[in-house]
Amino acid sequence: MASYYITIGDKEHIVTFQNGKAAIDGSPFLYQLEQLDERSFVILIDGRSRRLVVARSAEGYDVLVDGKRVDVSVESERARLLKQFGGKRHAAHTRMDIHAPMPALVVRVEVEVGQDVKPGQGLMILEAMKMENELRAHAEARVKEIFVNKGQAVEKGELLMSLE
Amino acid sequence: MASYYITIGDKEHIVTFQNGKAAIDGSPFLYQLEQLDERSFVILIDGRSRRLVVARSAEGYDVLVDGKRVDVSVESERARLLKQFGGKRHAAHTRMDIHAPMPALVVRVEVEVGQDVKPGQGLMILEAMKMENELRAHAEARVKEIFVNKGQAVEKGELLMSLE
Amino acid sequence: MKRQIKKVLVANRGEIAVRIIRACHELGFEAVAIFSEADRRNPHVQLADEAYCVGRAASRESYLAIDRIIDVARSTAADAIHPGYGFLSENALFAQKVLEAGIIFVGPQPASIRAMGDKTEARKLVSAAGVPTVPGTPDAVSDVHDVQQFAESFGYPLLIKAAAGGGGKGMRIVHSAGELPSAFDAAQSEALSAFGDARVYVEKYLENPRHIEFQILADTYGNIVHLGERECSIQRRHQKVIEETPSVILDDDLRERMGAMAVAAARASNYHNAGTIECLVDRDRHFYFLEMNTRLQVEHPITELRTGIDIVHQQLKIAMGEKLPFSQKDILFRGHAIECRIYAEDPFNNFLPSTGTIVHLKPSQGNGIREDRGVEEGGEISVYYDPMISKLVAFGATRSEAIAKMVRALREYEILGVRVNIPFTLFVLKHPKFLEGDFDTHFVERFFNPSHLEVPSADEAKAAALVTAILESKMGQHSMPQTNHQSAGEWVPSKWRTRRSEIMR
Amino acid sequence: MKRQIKKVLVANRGEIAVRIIRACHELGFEAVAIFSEADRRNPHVQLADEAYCVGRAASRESYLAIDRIIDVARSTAADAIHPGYGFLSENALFAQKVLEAGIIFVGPQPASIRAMGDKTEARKLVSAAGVPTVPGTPDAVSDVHDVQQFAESFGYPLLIKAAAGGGGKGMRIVHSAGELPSAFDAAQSEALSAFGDARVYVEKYLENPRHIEFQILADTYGNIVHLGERECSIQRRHQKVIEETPSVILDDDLRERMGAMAVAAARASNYHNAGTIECLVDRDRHFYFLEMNTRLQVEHPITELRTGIDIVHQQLKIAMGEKLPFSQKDILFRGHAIECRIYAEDPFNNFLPSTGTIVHLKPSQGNGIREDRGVEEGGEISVYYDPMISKLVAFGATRSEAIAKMVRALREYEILGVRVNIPFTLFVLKHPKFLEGDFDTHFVERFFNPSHLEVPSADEAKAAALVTAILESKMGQHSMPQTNHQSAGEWVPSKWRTRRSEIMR
Repeated sequence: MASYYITIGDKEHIVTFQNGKAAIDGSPFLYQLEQLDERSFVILIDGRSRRLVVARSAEGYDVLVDGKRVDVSVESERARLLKQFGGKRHAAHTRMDIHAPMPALVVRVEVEVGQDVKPGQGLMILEAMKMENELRAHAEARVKEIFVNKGQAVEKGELLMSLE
Repeated sequence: MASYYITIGDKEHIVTFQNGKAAIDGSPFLYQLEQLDERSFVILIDGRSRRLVVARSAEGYDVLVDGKRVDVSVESERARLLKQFGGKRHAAHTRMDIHAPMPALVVRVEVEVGQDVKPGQGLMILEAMKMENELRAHAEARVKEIFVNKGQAVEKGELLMSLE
Repeated sequence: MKRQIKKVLVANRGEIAVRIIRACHELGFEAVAIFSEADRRNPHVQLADEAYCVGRAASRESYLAIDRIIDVARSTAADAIHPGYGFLSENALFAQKVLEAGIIFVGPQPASIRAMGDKTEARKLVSAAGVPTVPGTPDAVSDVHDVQQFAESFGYPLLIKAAAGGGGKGMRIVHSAGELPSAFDAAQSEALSAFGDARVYVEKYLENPRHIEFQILADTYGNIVHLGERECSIQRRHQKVIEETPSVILDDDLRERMGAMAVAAARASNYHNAGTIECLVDRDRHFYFLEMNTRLQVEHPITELRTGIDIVHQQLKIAMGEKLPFSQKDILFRGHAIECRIYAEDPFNNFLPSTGTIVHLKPSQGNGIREDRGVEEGGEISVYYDPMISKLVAFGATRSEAIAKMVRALREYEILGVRVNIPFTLFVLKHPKFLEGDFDTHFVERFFNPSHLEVPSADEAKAAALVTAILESKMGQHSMPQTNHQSAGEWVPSKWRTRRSEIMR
Repeated sequence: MKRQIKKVLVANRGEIAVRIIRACHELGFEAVAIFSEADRRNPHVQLADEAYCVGRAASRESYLAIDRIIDVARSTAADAIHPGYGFLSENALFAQKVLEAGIIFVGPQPASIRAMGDKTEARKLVSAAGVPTVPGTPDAVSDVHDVQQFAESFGYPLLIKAAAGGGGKGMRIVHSAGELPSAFDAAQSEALSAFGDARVYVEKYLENPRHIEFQILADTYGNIVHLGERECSIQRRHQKVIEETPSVILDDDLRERMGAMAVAAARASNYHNAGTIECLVDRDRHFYFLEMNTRLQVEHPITELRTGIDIVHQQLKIAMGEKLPFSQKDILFRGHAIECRIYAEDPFNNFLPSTGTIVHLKPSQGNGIREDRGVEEGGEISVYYDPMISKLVAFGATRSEAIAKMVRALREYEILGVRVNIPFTLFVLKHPKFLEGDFDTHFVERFFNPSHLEVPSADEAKAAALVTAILESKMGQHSMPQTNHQSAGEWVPSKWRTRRSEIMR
């Protein structure tokens, strides 16, 4: 038997496969699945027809179900066990890096190195796609380092600032 | 230098690549090529923009150039040399097999084994997609063997008859 | 009587099933699809809310399996069945059984289907209502002597037609007495094998006629309107290829008279729902009732674009017992619309049907362009069903604007994997006689020759040569999708282009 | 003076370049595309007959590079330039230089662009022609004291606007005297950075107005017609999202009066070609001229569907010196049309702009649906240009039919790779206030909350769970295309959905 822990929104589903049969959250599930191309599927469950399109994303899968988009993250049973034993390691992070969410122009840096910031406080304004967007702190922190200047063009993912 | 013999319709073109430059039929050719996906391209030649879509076919490539379809067959210089030496072998064929061009129903067999047929003479009528289509001889020949009967459903590529 | 629909079973496949499912969703109804084993991946299955397999690929084991289809409707609690066109759409027994199951049939009453289904009876019926018909035998004939007698009165040429069917099956034109016996036999046997009914009837054959039809809508309260004509003279082997509305040969007066005729013909059969009255119009602009199609027509979109009325919406509303929301004078005709049917057939090669996987499909878009399609990239064109891939429709303020938009859209349309008739439709749309509006049902046989088809220019060929050479040199050949279009290269080893046309007609 | 066009340079990109190239092809003209280095793979390059790179990705180095663009037109012997919308379309200097190069500018004369480009001058001009305007400062102001003086006469709220620009840049609403100084400074600095011109003007701010605009066409012989109104009140951050025609608040009388106003405004600037008069309409259905856009408008397709007139065709014909082929009374308004602009932004997440590769795009089709799009599957949504992916347009015989078709089409539309605002447009189209027609430009801020957005049902989520589990178990993960949508997961290690909305506004 193989089990997968699937998280969609704030709900977790357990999908199990055993002897060629599938169950979701313990209820057996009959389906007919046709793969249409590398990412598109049509699935019939109790006669209900649904189109799904699936792409990998950083967190798992980016899925369209009958046109509605959901983020899906999947963990196999094995991965979950490994994580339960080793998961504490990640919690110790204290430094937080702020990266550019998209290629953009730095319009203004609103803080200085060493400054204490509160949750919601503006850190930097970026302009992308003709719109200004403010990056804000989500927790109390101190500005450790600022890597960019006003007027600078930054690439997606570029490190802008680190907090601690 | 690499040369390719490209046949399109009844014209043959020679494309050569040397030192990163291309020439067609001896004339050098400047181009910018962008591949859009696994089969689609946009090419700029002297500012003219063309969209091409390319798929492999039995004979070479099935190509759309600005929406117009052409069959393209390609031979490398090496393949052509090999063929010139060994090409005679194929000419000796005297037997000719007639295969079904598509899944179809045999409506009528118009000839018998041993019968002599002339170019253009009907051999067999197949029905496919609600339409009847006649297979005809393209050269003088004798019917050697018939593998199907009236009323029989045949698969694409199935051997129907051999002539000699 | 009003009766709300909540769920519609669509007893069809392909583009028309997709068309109807969309209309259902727009009206807030759920849609149930049925499919054959060959169609389980098809768009109509994907788009429906529910989908059920009703049998094997062959139509008579699936899309014609009356009891199985009604069973699905019952078990899914569908309150209506829309039959589309073809398949069971003009089968009175099916309509009857649907009604007996307590389900709404989106179409006319079985009696109307029956009345119009027998061509001979239909002519009698509408004649009695004052509708002009082509001179013909009043009843079906089974003896060649009856035909000879008819010929003595009306002369040759004659047309022999199956009493039961349509689409060119069991149809023969007879130009002289000598041809008659063999043509009569052939028509009878073709009618028998196609429809299980050998009866044929005979009529005066009009030379150089135009095929013009009128769309009507009739509610269940006796209100009947026509939505104008469709010019369907561009046919190949009795198969319509290009339709347009309005027709260049109709003026307002003739349109009004033919429209009144269409409404009278519908009224004569106590008709409900959408229907089409097909007519022939001769050189002197006399018109003759040919038959009535008691269903949605393939080419209905051009009427939708010219009138702004969604015919499938109206069908479903009429079926719910709603009154038509407009009268004849409310219908605003505007502009010009053309449809090209894109078939999987090779115009360079005697229109050889082409089957296989569509490895690439990039449709056209843009102002005035509508496409109705029931197959997608990766889909199969199989031998089991109609080879129509798409209906491309163009609207323009004028005929020339509509033609220009259609030509542009056809040039942008890309399909690889099967051969399609797009070059043929371009040939028609650019032909001077078509542009002048001077054509009849013989246009294709009279003017078409494959040598007129457009082929790539020398520069386009060079671009293809360059790109394929680059592919050979750089990419290897493994990542390219391969077409499985059947070419004659598999039958004969060389010179296949020439030979293919010799071998296959 | 008549002058035949043979070749048109399209000085734009994206969907509007595609739209114009298609119109050129339909009229038998060749089309020359220009492109930036970021756009060499884009549809407008593929569709054009010729295409030339004019510079780097940043607009000012490519699509705004006046001299380079005119050089391309000269060297390709283009006899006309169509500027589309945005970029150089309302740049009088560009139009002037095009004319000086002996090339036809498909648009109004430079003097008309100039007259309407300065909002203050434009108001004076149309006021003199009897067109009502919103009370405002007659001239641009540079001193906050002038604004305070204006406020003393007309009261708050006030609107401060950049004299040179549009699109919400340099725009501030001031509700009280206390807010004025900082708002005035901010508007000036934004205007300066956006348009190189710090001048602003001030006007009475109408509360709860509707934004309604009129499309006009004017030939070079003094014939001017209007093609009816467009209701554009559904905006977010001053950006139009959904437009429709007709507006539910216009009756025939008001339409006629506003149409006459639009024609008068165009005539006041000696206007040629297509233009749009934007108005505000208050609760009492008083209307006020806001500005005139001296170019093709993004939302022109809804007018084309309601009138059957191809506006881009008419633009090109007017530019060739042809007379309008219709007068006001020939224009048949019919049905209802709606446009939804599909933007790459995440409505679940404060409309965060979304960039990346479109890994999957399956558009909608069907009766009444038109799509204008300038990017395809595999294309990039980059930071350099407008994030509009598509304009989806629906036509119906009635408003409710048009809305139903649009909802159906939006539900069928599939995009993966970037987040799009489709759920937001569905929210609007299903909102009771929208359905009643009871809304104004504040609709979005008043009624929208991400919690109203539709999310997959429990059954849909289960289907997604099942399919992804099957993929994990059977397929491995290597063959799946990967989205490179930027999610906040790359900034903060966990709980990214919540945090993203905190971090980014």
